[in-house]
Order: sequence, then structure tokens, then C-alpha cells
Amino acid sequence: MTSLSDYLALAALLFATGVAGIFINRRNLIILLMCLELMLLAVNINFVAFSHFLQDTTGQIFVFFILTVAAAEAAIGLAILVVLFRTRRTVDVAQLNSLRG
Amino acid sequence: MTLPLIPLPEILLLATACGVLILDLFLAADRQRWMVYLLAQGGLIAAIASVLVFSSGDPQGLFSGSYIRDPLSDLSKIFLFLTVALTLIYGKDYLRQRGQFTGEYLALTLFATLGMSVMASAHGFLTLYLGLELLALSLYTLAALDRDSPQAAEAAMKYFVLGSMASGFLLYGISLFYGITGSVDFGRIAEVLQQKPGDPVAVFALVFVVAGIAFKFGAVPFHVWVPDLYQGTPTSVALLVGSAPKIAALVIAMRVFAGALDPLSSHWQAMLTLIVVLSMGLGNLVAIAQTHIKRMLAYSAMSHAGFILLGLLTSSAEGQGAAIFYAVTYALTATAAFGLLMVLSRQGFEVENLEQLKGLNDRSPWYAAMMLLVMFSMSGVPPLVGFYAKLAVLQAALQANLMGLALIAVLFSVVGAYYYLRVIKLMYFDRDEDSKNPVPLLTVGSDVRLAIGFNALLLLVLGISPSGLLAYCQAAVSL
Amino acid sequence: MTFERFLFLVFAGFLWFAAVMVVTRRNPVHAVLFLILAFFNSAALWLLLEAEFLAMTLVIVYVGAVAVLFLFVVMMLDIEVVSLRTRFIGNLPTGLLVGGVLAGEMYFVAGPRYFGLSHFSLPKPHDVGYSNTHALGMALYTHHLYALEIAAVILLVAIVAAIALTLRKRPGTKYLDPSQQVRVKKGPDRVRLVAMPAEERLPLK
Amino acid sequence: MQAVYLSIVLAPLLGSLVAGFWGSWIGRAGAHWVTILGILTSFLLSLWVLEQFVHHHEPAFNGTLYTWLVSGGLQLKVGFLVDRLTVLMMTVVTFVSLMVHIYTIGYMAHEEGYQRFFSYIALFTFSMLMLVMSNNFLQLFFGWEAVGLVSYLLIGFYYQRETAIFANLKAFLVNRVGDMGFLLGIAAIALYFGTLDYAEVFAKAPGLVNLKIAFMGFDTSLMTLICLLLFVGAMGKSAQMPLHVWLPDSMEGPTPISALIHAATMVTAGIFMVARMSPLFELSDIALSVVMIVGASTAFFTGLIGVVQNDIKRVVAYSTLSQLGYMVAALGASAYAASIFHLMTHAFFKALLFLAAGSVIMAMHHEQDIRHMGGLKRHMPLTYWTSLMGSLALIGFPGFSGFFSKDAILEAVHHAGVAGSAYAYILLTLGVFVTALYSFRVFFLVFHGQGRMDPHVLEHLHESPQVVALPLVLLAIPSVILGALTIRPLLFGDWFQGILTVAEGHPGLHPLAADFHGAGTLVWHGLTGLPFLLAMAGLGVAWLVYRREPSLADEAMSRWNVLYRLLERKYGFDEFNDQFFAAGSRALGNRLFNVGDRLLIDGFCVNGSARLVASFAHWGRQLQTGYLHHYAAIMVMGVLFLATGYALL
Amino acid sequence: MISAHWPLLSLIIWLPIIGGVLVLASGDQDSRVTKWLALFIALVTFLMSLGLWSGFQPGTAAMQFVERETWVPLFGMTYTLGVDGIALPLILLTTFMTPLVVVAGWEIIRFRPSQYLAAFLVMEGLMVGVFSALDAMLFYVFWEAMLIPMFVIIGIWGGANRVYASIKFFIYTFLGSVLMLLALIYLRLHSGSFDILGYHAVKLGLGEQTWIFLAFLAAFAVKVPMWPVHTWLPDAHVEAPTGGSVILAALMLKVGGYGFLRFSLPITPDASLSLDWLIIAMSLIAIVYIGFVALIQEDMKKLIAYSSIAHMGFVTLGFFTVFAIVRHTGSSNGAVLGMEGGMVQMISHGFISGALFLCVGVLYDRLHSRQIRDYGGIVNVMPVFAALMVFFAMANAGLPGTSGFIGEFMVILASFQANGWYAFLAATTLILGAAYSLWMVKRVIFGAVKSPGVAQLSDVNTREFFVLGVLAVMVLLLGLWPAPLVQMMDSSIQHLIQHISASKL
Repeated sequence: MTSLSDYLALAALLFATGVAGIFINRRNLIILLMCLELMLLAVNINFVAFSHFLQDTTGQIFVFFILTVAAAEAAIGLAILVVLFRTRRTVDVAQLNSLRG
Repeated sequence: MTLPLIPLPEILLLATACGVLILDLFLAADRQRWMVYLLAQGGLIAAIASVLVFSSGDPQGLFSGSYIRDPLSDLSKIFLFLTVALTLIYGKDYLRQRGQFTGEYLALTLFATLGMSVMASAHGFLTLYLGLELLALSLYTLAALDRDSPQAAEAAMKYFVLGSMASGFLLYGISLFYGITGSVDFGRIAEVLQQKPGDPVAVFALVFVVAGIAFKFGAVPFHVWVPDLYQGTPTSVALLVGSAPKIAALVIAMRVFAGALDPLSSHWQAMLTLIVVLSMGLGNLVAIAQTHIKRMLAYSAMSHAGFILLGLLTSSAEGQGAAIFYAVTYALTATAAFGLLMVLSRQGFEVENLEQLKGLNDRSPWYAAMMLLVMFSMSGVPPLVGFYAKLAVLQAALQANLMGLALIAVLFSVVGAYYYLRVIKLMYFDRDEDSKNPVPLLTVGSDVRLAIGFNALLLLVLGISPSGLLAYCQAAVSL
Repeated sequence: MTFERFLFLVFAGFLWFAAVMVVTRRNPVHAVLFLILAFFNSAALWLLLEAEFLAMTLVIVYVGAVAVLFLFVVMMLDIEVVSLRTRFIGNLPTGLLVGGVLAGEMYFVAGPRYFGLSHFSLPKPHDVGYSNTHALGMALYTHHLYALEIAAVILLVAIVAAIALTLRKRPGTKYLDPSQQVRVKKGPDRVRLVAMPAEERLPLK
Repeated sequence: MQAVYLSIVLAPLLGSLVAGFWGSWIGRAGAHWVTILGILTSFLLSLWVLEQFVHHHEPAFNGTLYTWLVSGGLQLKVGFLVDRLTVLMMTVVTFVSLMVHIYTIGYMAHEEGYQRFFSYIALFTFSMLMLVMSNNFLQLFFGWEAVGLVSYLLIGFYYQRETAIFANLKAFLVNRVGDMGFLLGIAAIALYFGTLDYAEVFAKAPGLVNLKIAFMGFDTSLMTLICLLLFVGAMGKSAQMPLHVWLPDSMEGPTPISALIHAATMVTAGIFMVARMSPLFELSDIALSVVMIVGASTAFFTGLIGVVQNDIKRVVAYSTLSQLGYMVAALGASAYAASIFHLMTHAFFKALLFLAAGSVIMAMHHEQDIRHMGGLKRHMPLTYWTSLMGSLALIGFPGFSGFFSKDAILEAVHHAGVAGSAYAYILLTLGVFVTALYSFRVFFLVFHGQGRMDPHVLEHLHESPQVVALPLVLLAIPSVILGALTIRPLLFGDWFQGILTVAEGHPGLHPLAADFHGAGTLVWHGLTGLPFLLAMAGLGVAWLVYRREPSLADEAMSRWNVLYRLLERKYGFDEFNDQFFAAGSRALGNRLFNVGDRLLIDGFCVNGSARLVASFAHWGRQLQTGYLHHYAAIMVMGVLFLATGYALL
Repeated sequence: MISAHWPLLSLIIWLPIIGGVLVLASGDQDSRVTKWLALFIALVTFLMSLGLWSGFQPGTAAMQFVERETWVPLFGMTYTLGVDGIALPLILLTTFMTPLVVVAGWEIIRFRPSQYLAAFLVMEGLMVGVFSALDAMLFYVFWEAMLIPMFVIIGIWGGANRVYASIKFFIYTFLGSVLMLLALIYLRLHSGSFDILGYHAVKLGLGEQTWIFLAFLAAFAVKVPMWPVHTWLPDAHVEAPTGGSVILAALMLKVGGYGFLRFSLPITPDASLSLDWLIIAMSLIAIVYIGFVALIQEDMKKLIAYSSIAHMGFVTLGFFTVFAIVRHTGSSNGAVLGMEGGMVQMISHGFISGALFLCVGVLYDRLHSRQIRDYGGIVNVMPVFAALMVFFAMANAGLPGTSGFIGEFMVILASFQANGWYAFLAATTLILGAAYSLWMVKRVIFGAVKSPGVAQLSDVNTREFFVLGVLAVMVLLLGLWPAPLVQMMDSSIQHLIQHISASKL
């Protein structure tokens, strides 16, 4: 039987992977943006699982909105990425340190 | 009155934003931009008016309880809109000089305002999240709007990544709360949590919610985006990021912590304590080492966030009133500070390094005096309003027996006084020897000068007679 | 082990595998493709959780739009993969440690200790006539109307943002505007032929 | 009477103010006229008051002028106590002052700052009168300090001279050491008596005689403490060892003030004060003993220094020190009357000697070194004769006024019962020899023998003008005759009845009174007494060494080289003070400033904390690396920390 | 005749502040107008304060001229003003000194005279506010606001190292006052309002009192300043313009002393009792240690600044020996003497240090140096000035007949009642005070003309003579007849001592 905790554990693993990805990844901003998507996916799994086990639609509604927002977010993130690439000709995370201190 | 008209401020803002977008399409040239500008300002003023019209003492829920209108939301909306209106005034000439005074700028600012407004009225995690994201997405975009600036793009990118990460944390926390309470409504969550005191899952979820909200405040250790963003973006955007969202963030923090998560108060108090201490410490200390003025203001913002959260974590009505008073006055102060920076920036030339303020008193004593007021207000010297903000918070802290925190707060504010004084020192004590023939100041309209004067003097007036605003803030939270 | 359990393990395993690959790939194109794999597996898991509508939405919106958008950007920016092949191994231990600790803590809380079957028993499966979409629709357009409106605004912002940020009128670009072509009138707008000498005569020294 | 007393005090003040503030307006003559008029008024009124006391038995006046301050139950007032002691002092002070005023007209005739000088000496007279006429300790202290101030100003009168402005600073500071003790004494009185009024204090004193108190860790009798503290003040003002060092240096001032302030009046304020406090001093044998020993030591040892000095004024100054020592020793012997008597006679003959010395100095064009003088007898007969009278009075030649007073002192000390009286008697007796030696050494070197001055000076040698000569003559008269005239009432009569107290066990002047059969007899006895023989021996040695065989002086110098060097260096007091107190204070100040203020407080605490903050700031800045993955790491760490610390633990 | 119903205190506070803003607004186009306006305002304020004096009833310890308005009811803050015998002399001192400072800077300040004069006028109002506030927060607001004009005065018109000095000054004092702020808030939470007189009555445990006492100490000790938190003062003085130094020394230090009387002692009597050794030790160290330090200063202003610290040591010594006196003698008579001595010392020090700084200012305006070694033989070329300076130096050395004597005298007398050592150490000031004052006089005033620069100096002009002369008259007047001053404060001091003798435990 697949319990709620299984789903939650999976989500936790996925979330941690996404988070770890953000700071393991020092090469490519695009992959970084994908890591963010993974985090949100993990949260969504949480919500859907809860929704299922609680027999309550609110969780799914929430996921619906998260999906919407995440899509918008991805669009804006990629747009910023494009702007960044245009001005700096790179998406290397390690070169993104002109602002510091 | 008819209930559906309660969210009129949001409706007005949305309509105005859309109107701006549409009207902007039909504008032939940049010099007709004043029309959309006026439209935007009109929308904000109308929104303020609508808040005032519908304000009443009793809280009113709407949309199945996901929207709430209460004195707190009214108060915060008024000051949110006011701050944004000032932001628009200050940014107008500054951006126009840089060719960035576009319809999108105005529309996105209005959308951001709408987002804050939604936050202010949010009474459930869903609405809160959406409002937060509406604000955040608009701000990400605004930050990157200066498309030719590599710094702006970098700042926007960092802001975006970290912001998204923070909302990821927040969402994870929300999902756990949903899991244990089966609801995302604040009231329901509070009820359920009341039944499960000290639930470890709830406490764990709380960590993520705290992280997500602390990020909005720019509180340490979720502060990393603040200095880079302030430095990298145009001052107008830094102003928008640095002022009004603090109020909105405080409102959601109050609704979440003091409302929904009140049963966990001892836990979030403990967490906030750490965050408060770190914010005050790091913010005040590192600000000293800054040479870039906006970066300095960024670190100072952290320390102020620490004070706001200190008011909040007392979990008393006084403390919350103090926090909202602090947030409101800080927003006004920061607005004046950034506004002055914009006014002082010369044609094609940003005021960036502190050194550039040298000898300001010789060049323009009026602005120097205004900056003096702002700096003393930020450092909390009476009779400026910043003092009462600190006083209110400290008083609440002492009332809650948080002597240690209060002590740390005042000691760090002494440290903080140093870098504010440095600004005054540069303006008043130093002579500008380098520039024999300084670039003429940005030519700004009299409306800007008037607004700056009003804004800075307001700090003094509120400092001499803070009673009304204090009472208003206190009343807003006592319900 | 029931079949459902088997499916869960397969999809979950693939999901995590895909996620790890997303994180570790050097080539962003590969990463996007693994991301798509992750979305698919996730959608499958959601089907197991009786969230049919969302599963479909995930596939349509994410795989169909978002992932493709990623792919599009990766292609458009034409990033040199080789130059980015550095400084990976060094960060791995820290990343694994932090990620591991985070996952461990999350598992500690969200694991069977508080969310096992003893706490949350399996729900009864829905009736045949149950429509997940209908149920969501009912909730969405009644209780969550306000949220829906805001979501719409968010999408509007995304549109405005994407355009504002990326639409550029390069000053050097030459393009035709049919509306102006149509509007050309006789007279100054038209091409005129001007008589002029083919070569200018240079004065001889 | 109050109006009279007020006039006596205020007349010189008025003159001083007029000469001081409107000096340039009224001119030189105006200045000396207005001040002399003031002093003359005072003097004449004082004489009149004296006459009232002598012949009409005017009762003592004790009245309050105004209340200065009331605080904490302590009533501080300004008022006058005029009794026979006071009136004697008033007369002496105003007379000498008048003489000096007149003399100054001639002496300062060609000096800058003429008006200023008159203003100062008139102010001095005012202050001195306030001092002696006070009826309480506070006002006494006022006058005490005020005369010190004027002394300071007058020593530094030639402010361009480095030595003068060094001397005045030194004088003020050394006096301040005494004042500190004096003030503490007053504080003790205020505490235990609850009042500063003389009459009340004296009335309460016998009741407190057995009170033992702890002061600064010492258990002591209250009376001893008070008396010793007050006496410290007297030591400063009356230049007793070891606080005597300022007086020789004070000769940097113009000669008239050396006569007035540093010989006749101000320096005797300490004597006056102790005499006035006799009801207190009589209650403490220890204090009396200390007073006597200090006085006798001063009398002898400073006299010895006088023998080797070559500056004419300094010799006289050391002689003053020595004579003050006699007076103080007499106080210790409870012979207050003798002390006051000597004070009075000394005032006249010492003023005379100083003024005569001034006359010599004028003639010598401000040359003061006696080795460059000689044979002035021919040129300045009047100065010569008056000097001779002064010198004879000083060495106590029988018949001269100094004889009576000094003899009384010696006798009193001889009979005194307190500890140390034997020591004191020996020193004082030997002092007589020393006195004669240095007095006549100067006398012979200056007036007799060959002139050693340069020819230019020699050509212009002449007797001083009449304004200078007149005071010499007027002072010479009392120097000669006053002792014989007043010894009976002052020492053995009832003049000081009820003013100068002598306790039961103290012999004081009683043994002498028994033997007293009139001045004439005393002179007769004096001629056979040991002091006279010693004085004659001194005179003889002086004659032998400085008149007859000048080579002896050099021989003696080389034979007793150690002693000579010791005297030459004045026992090393000045070196010690310079090295230990002056340089030590500066070194301490430097150390406190550089180590305490700059290094520890400013450097370590203030700037150190600032540096600490700055280093924290820079360290904190390092956190903000600019790298997105570091930022992300910070945030995740934050979450992890909160989760671990607050949620899981 | 000024009516008793006038809000006289408010007028005295706000007239200079508003006047200062007017002066600021009048700008630097015509500096004559600015100066006369400033002088007029300062004089009117002084005249009004005389009205305060004439209407004052010395026989009672109660607050007089009380004004009470609501201000921030939410925090229990009221706009309450009032004076008693402790505050009145200090207010009079403030209003008296300000016109003199205005006159003293008449021709000297050429750089932005309007801002300069405005700063002083605002400062005056704020200081009167400090002395007359009966609401703790009102007090604090005035107290802190004072920092702003002073900071600006030092920073703009100061000498070479003015920035360091001004920031040090600000941070030092700010640090002290924020701790006080916490104490004030704490007290409010206990007493229910910010009413200072209410604070006096509130019961507190010894532990609480100790903390509150230390917090107050942090604020007041810095202002006084007491050793070891004194090092801002010499720096600030050296760098401040003459007028700034005068205000700083003559008036601003007094708010620290005032604070002890108004807050520390009456609010935390038991802590004061248990910690009086600390204050006494600090005071005595200030007197002796600082005396030695002053001795070796090469800079005239620094020397006077250090001497100020030493003299203020008498103030705190006088205030805090009360317990030891009562313990030792069993009567409060000596305590009254000591406390009144401290008060008198404050007033007198106001005149004397102000005058001495003005003297240095006179020299500085001519030769642009404050170094002692650059002077010498001033008396040859500036006889009138020399006379005045010698007079003030003597007053500084505590010569009887000048005001400098009274306070020291009273405090020494009082401290003798507590402990012989106290009196002995305090009395060393007779020597040290004379040593540093007169040694400076010797090197600066006396001697032969030191340099061509000195030879060209001209004597004081009428304006300078007037300012110094007025101060000289005050010093002398007070020295010869201090009874009215003491009488003015007597009831209040008696009452205060009665109050602090009763334990709050």
C-alpha cells in the first residue's frame, strides 16, 4: 500500500534535489531555473497527495494555481535570462558576481 | 453598503493598470506619456479614496473568506498606495532622463501595487501566495526593465532565482500546513492548530513559512538578494522594492504568524528572535563598510526589518501596532531617501558612491537638509519619526520582557548611527573639491520638489506629533 | 506489493532519476529533456492519486509549454556547453551533504512517523461517475474565484513582462510596414528618379 | 564704628579700582595720588581706632556685613572682628603700606606699568585688611587667597622676565599646597563645629578637646588635626620649611613689594592666623610642638643660606625667612604675644632694610649682586645710616626694637615645655649668630670697602630722591624705638587680654613677666646675655672676613666646601621640587594622558571598539560574495539551521 | 508685566527654536539682518527667562510654571513642563549664555552664518526644554535632539579633525542615551506614564534600581563627562568653533549633572546608595587624574576641556557624597551643602569655562592657533585681554571671590564630612587647578613677546570686551554673593535629599 508518507518522502527527496541543484550548479542559469521547477513540482506532489488523502479538493486547486504561477514565473525567468544573456553574453553563474560586498 | 464593492481598491488598480496598458498603445510619442502617468496617479488616488470610503471598524470577509477587509488592510493599503504614488512622482523625471519612463513601467508598478494590495487583504494561504507572486513577478520584471544595463539584469536574475526559491520554501511550508489542517484558510488553520499544540510537523512547516516571509522582509539570513538588487537596479525600482513591500510583508506576517499560526507563537517567536538579532547585527555592521549608497541603504533596510520583526515577535497588540507604525514610517523614510537620491542624480549620472554626496550642503542646501532629516530619522534621533518607531517597538519589547533583545536593538542602532552620520558628514562637513564645475542637477519639476519636501518634512511633523498615526496603527491591530 | 505500489515505485524512481539528471547534466538540452521526463512521471503519479485533471494539465502546460519554452531559450541563446564544464566536482560534496541533510530532515517529519498509514488511512476510491475536473471546476469558480482572477492578472503580467523584456526594436533593423506601403501617395512619397552624372569629374592637377 | 571699619577697608580698594581701571586716564600722578590718599585715609583711621582702643577702651567689634551663603545649616558670612590684635595689625599694615606707596613714587619713577603697580599694592592693602579684620574662617581664607593673588601679580610684575613669571607661578603653587591644608582645616572646623565664626568656634573648642577622629586612616585628636591642617596653611603663607622655597624667588618682584608683601605683611599672615587661633592651638601640644620645631628649623637653616647669597635682596629674603621662623617658633612656645610683637618690629625694620636695599639697587642701576658693590657709604649716607639701624634692629642689638622681641622669643622658647623646645632653643640661639653674620656681611660688602662696580655706575652714584628717603627715615624711627616703647603693654600688659589664649600648662611669657622690670633693665641684661655675645661674634666674624681679610672668605669656602655647596644649593629643595614635583607631575600627566586616555580609553576602548566593529563589517561583507550559489547556500543554511535548531531539537 | 497665565516655559523653548528656523530661512544674503535677528531672538528669550526668575517662588520645592498638554496619549506621553529650584538656575544660565555666544561669533563666523546662528538658537530652545521637561519622553526628545545641532556645529565649523570629533561626540552620547531610553521605557511600564514625578514615586527593587541606575549613568556620565567616558570632550572642544565650545562646556555638560539630580538620585535612591562609591571614585579620579592630564596639554582648548572634566568631577562628587555624609554624620546638613555645591559648581563652571573658551577664541581668531607654544607675551600687546584672561584663569583655579571657589569649597567641605580621603583628593584641585591654569597663563600671557605674529596682535575690540566683561562681572558677582543663587535652589535640594533618604525598597 502506498501511504501518504511515501509520497511525501518522494516530494522531500525531489525538493532536496532541486535545492541542492541550485547550489551545486555553478555553470548554467538555465539548469538553475529548472531546479526551481523541480522544487515546485515537489510541492505540487505534496499538495496532490494531501488532497488525495484528505479527500479535499483545495489541495488540487492550490496546485492548479501553482502551475499557473510557475508557468508565468518560468516565462519571466527566461525573459530575464534572455536580457542577461544579451547584455553579458553568458549565463555562467560563476561570472554573475559584478554585484557583491 | 453593498458587499461586492469592498474590493474596489483592487478593482480600481487593475482597471487602471489595464487602462495604462491600453492607453499606452495609442500614444505616439514619449512626450505624451504624461497622460498615462496621470492616469496611473489618478488610479492610485482613487484607490486611496475608495479605501477611505469603505473603511469601517468591523472586519468583512469576501470570496469565501479568502479576502478580508479590516482596519489593518485599510491602513496598510492607504500607505501602500501613498508610497507608490510618491515613488511614481520621484521616478518620473529620473526615468524620463534615462528613456525608461514607459507604459510598461507604470503598468507593472500598478500590478505590483495590486499584488501588495492583495497581500494586504489576504486571508488564506492561496490568496497570500498569489498576491505575493503577483508582486514578485512584477518586481522581477521591473528590476530587469533597464535592458541595457548588465547590472540590472544580474540583479534581477539573482532576485528572481532567490525569490523563486523562497516561494518554493513558503509553498512547501504551506503544503505541510495544508496536510495537517486540511485547509489553507487562516482562521481554519488556527482552529485546527489550537487542537494540536506543539505539533512537530507544524513547527517544521513553520520553519519554511518563516523563511518565505523573512525573505520578503530581506531579513538575515534571507537577505542576500537585497544589496545586489538595490545596487543593480535603477533607483526608482530600488525605491519600489525597498519601501511599500515592507508594509505588505508585515501585514501578511501578522496575518500568518499572529493569526493563523498563533498557536505556534512560542516557536515563531524563537525563530524570529534569531532572525531579528542577525538582521540588526549584520545589517548595521556591514552597512558601515559600504561605499555604495544604495548598498548601504540596503543593509540599513535589513536592520530596520529587524526592528519591524522585533515589534511583531512580541506577539502583543502593542508590538504589532509598533511594527506596523515602524513599517509605515520606514516606508515613508525610505521613499524620501531614495527619492532624494533620484533627484540628486545628475543627467546620465547616478548617485552611487557615498563620496558623490560630498559638499551637498554647498550645492543645494535644501536637499541636504532634507537628507539630514531622513538620515536622522533612520538613525532614530528625536524629534524625527524614526525615533517613535523605535520607541514604540522597544516599549513593546520591554513590555514583553524582552530586555535582552531590546538591549541588542539599541546597541546596534548606535552602531547604525555611525553610517547615517557619515552621510551627513559627507554632505555637510566635507567640501567637494574634485568637481570644479559640477554637472548640473537633474532638472526636476516642481511637483517632485514639492513632494520631496512634503515627504521629508512629514518625518519631522510626525516626529513632533506622532500621536494620530500611532493611534491609527494601534487601532488597526487591536481587533 | 500491489500493482499500484509497483507503479508508484517505478514512477517515483524515474522521477527522482530524472530530477538527478536534470541537476547534473552539463548540457542544458539534456537537462530539459530530463525535466520533461520528470513531468511525465509526476503526471503519472498524480493519476495514481486520482488527480486526473491536474495530471493532464501538467502534461499539457508543462511539457507542452514550459519545457518547450526552456528548450527554445536554450537553443536561442546557443550557449557553449564546453566552456561551462568546470567547477562541478568541487561543489558536489557540499551539495550532497546539504541536500542530504535537508532531505533527511524533511523525511524525518514528513515520513511515516507522522504521515504513515496509521495516521492517514487510504481513502476510498471515487465512484465511477466522479469527475475530478467537475469537482475542481466547481470549487474553482465558486470558492476560489478571487484567486482565479489574480491568477489571470499574473498571467497578464507574465505576458507584459516577457514582451517588455525581450521585444527589441533594433535601430539598425530594416523591415517593411505594409500599412505604410499602402498609404503611399503620389508625390513626395514615391520614388523619384533624379538625373545626376554617373561619375563626378575630378579636377586634374 | 562699622562705617569707620568699612572705610578703612574700602578706601584702598577704591584707590586700587580707580588706578586700575582708569589708570591711563588719570595718569601717573593721578594714580599715586589716589592710592596714597586711600591708604592715608586707612592709616589715619586705623590710628584713630588704635587711639580709641588705647585710651578709650573701645570694646572689640564683632559684626556681620552680609550673609555670603547659607547652605546645609552652615551660615557663611562676611564680617569684621576688630579687637586689639586686629587694630595693631591694621596700623602696621597701613603704615608700612603707606611708606611703600610713597617710596614707590621714587622707585618706580621710570618704570612701565606705574599705575598698575599702584593699583596692585592698594589692592593688596585692601586684601590684607580683609584678612586681618575677618571674623570668620571663610573671610580669612578669602583674604588669604587674595593677598596670594596680588603677590602673584606683583612677583610677576616684570612679566617679560622669564625668572619673574616663573617665580610667581612657583609662589602661587607653593602657597596652594599650604592652602589645601588650610582648606581641609576649615572643612574639619565646619564639620565638627558647625560654624566658621571665630567666636563660636572658640567657644565650642574646649568641649571638643578630647574628641578622637579617624582621618585618612589615622586616628588622631580632632584639635591636633585641625591645628596641623591650619598650620600647613600658615607654613605656605609664612614660608616655613619645606614650603619656604617660593619666598627667595619672589624677590623677582619690584623691591617695594618685597618690602611690603614679602617681608612686612603678607608673609606674616600665617603668624597672625596662628596667633588668632591660639584658643585652638593651645588645645594641642602636638601641634604646638610641630609649630615650634618647624619654626626653629626654618629660622636657623634658612639663615645659614643667607650667608652664602650674593644677591642683596635674596639675603634680605633669607633673613625674612629666618625671622619668620623665630615668630613661628614663638607661636609654638605659646608666646603668641612675643610672636606678634616680633611681627610688628620686624615689619618695620625689615621693610626698612628692603627699602634701603631698593635704594641701593636704584643707585646701582638695578645691579643686585653685592660682589659688585662696595663703599657706598660715601655716596649714600642716608641709606647707610638707616640700613645700619635696620641691621642692628635685625640682629637684636640691645635697645633696638628687634632686641626686645627676639629676646622675648628666645626666653619663651627656652621655657617652653612642649617637646622639641630644647632643639628649638639651640637652633634659635645659634640663629642669632647667623643673623648677625649675614646681616653685616651684606652691610660691609655694600657700604664699606672699595667700590667694585664698573666705572660708569660709579660716576652716577648718588643718594636717592626725597620720596625714597622719607620712608626710610619714617621706618627707621620705629625700628629703633618702638620695641622699647611697646614691650610692656604688648608682652606683659593686658593688651592681648582675652585674645591670645595661653592654656594652663603652657608657660608662655609668664616666666619672663616675672623677670620684667622695664625696657631699660632688659637692655642692660641683654648686653650680658648669650644672644648678644653671639650676635657680636657674628658681627665680628663678618667684619673679619668681609672687611678685614677678604681672602678668608675664599679659604672658608674651600675648606667647608661641602657645607658651602649645600648652602649654595639651598639644601636641594628647589632641585627636589623641580625634579620630583614639577617634573614628576608632568611625567605623571604625560603617562596618564598617553597611556590612560590615549592608549587605553581612546585607543583600546573607543577606537578599539570602532575597529572591532569595522572588522566585523568587513568580515560580514565577505559573506556577500556575489555568487548566486553562495546566496542560495546561505538561505538554505538558514532554513536548515532553523529547522534543526528550532523544529527538530 | 508678564502674566502668570502665559505659557512662559513654552515660549522660552519655542521662541528660539522657531526663531532659529527663521534665521535659517533668512539665508546668508545679508548676514547683518541674520545676526541682528538672531541676537534679538536670543535677547528676548533671555528677558522672558528673567520673567521666569521674577515669578519664581523660592520657598517651595514644588514644580512651578507647570504646563500640561496631551501629546501622545497612547504611550502615556504628555507635554509637561515645569521648573523647580534645580532647573531654574540652569535655564537662566542657558538663556544668559546664548546671547553672548551670538555676539561672540558676530564677525568671526563668515561661513554660513545663518546656519551657525540657527543651530545655536535651536540648541538653546532644546536645552531649556531638557531642563524644564517633566515628561520623561519629552525630556528624552529634547535631550537627543540637542545632539543634532551640536553635531552640525562641530562638524561644519570645527577645526581640522572635526569629523572624527563630531562623530565621536555623537556616538558616545548616543550610546549613553539609548541605554537611558530603555530605562525610561522600563520605568514607564512600571509607573504607567512617562511622568518624571511619577517615576520618583514608583517603587522598585534593588536589582531593578541597579540596572536603571547604570543605564542612567551611561547617559549622564557621558554627558558630564565623567572619567573614563570623557575622551570625547577634549576632541570635541578642540575641533568645535568657539561658540560651540562655549555652549558645549557651559551648558551641555550641565544636562548630565541635571540628569543625576532629576533622574538617577530620586528614581533609584537605593541603587545610588549602594553604588555611590563608584560615582565617587569616578569623580575623584576625574579630579586628580584629569588634573594631571590637563597639566601637560599643549593645546589651550584641550587644556580647558580637561579642566572642565575635572571641575565637573566636583559636581558629581557633590551629588553622590550625600549618602556617605548622612551615614557618617547622621544629618543631612552636609548633604545639602554638597549637593548645592555641585549645583553652584555647575553654574559657575558655565560662566568660567565659557569665558575661557571665549578667551581662547579671541586668540584663535587672531593667530589661528590654539597651541600654547605659539603664544607668549600676550600681555605686552593685549593688556586688557590679558587682564581678563588672568582673571578667568584665577577663577578656574578656584580663587575665592570668584564663582569658581564656591562650588569647590562647598563640595570639599561636604566631602570632608563623608571621608577625609575624599576631601583630601578633592582638595588637590587647589594645587592642580592652579598649576594647569596658571602654567598656561604663564606660557601664553606672560613673558616677552614670543614671535612676530604675537607682536602684531591687537587688543580686544569692544564686542569682545563686552562679552568677556559681562562674564567677568557675573563670575565676580557670584563669587562675592552666592546667597541668592543658593537660596533659589535650597528648597528643591532639601526636598530632593529628603526624598532620596527614604528607601524605595
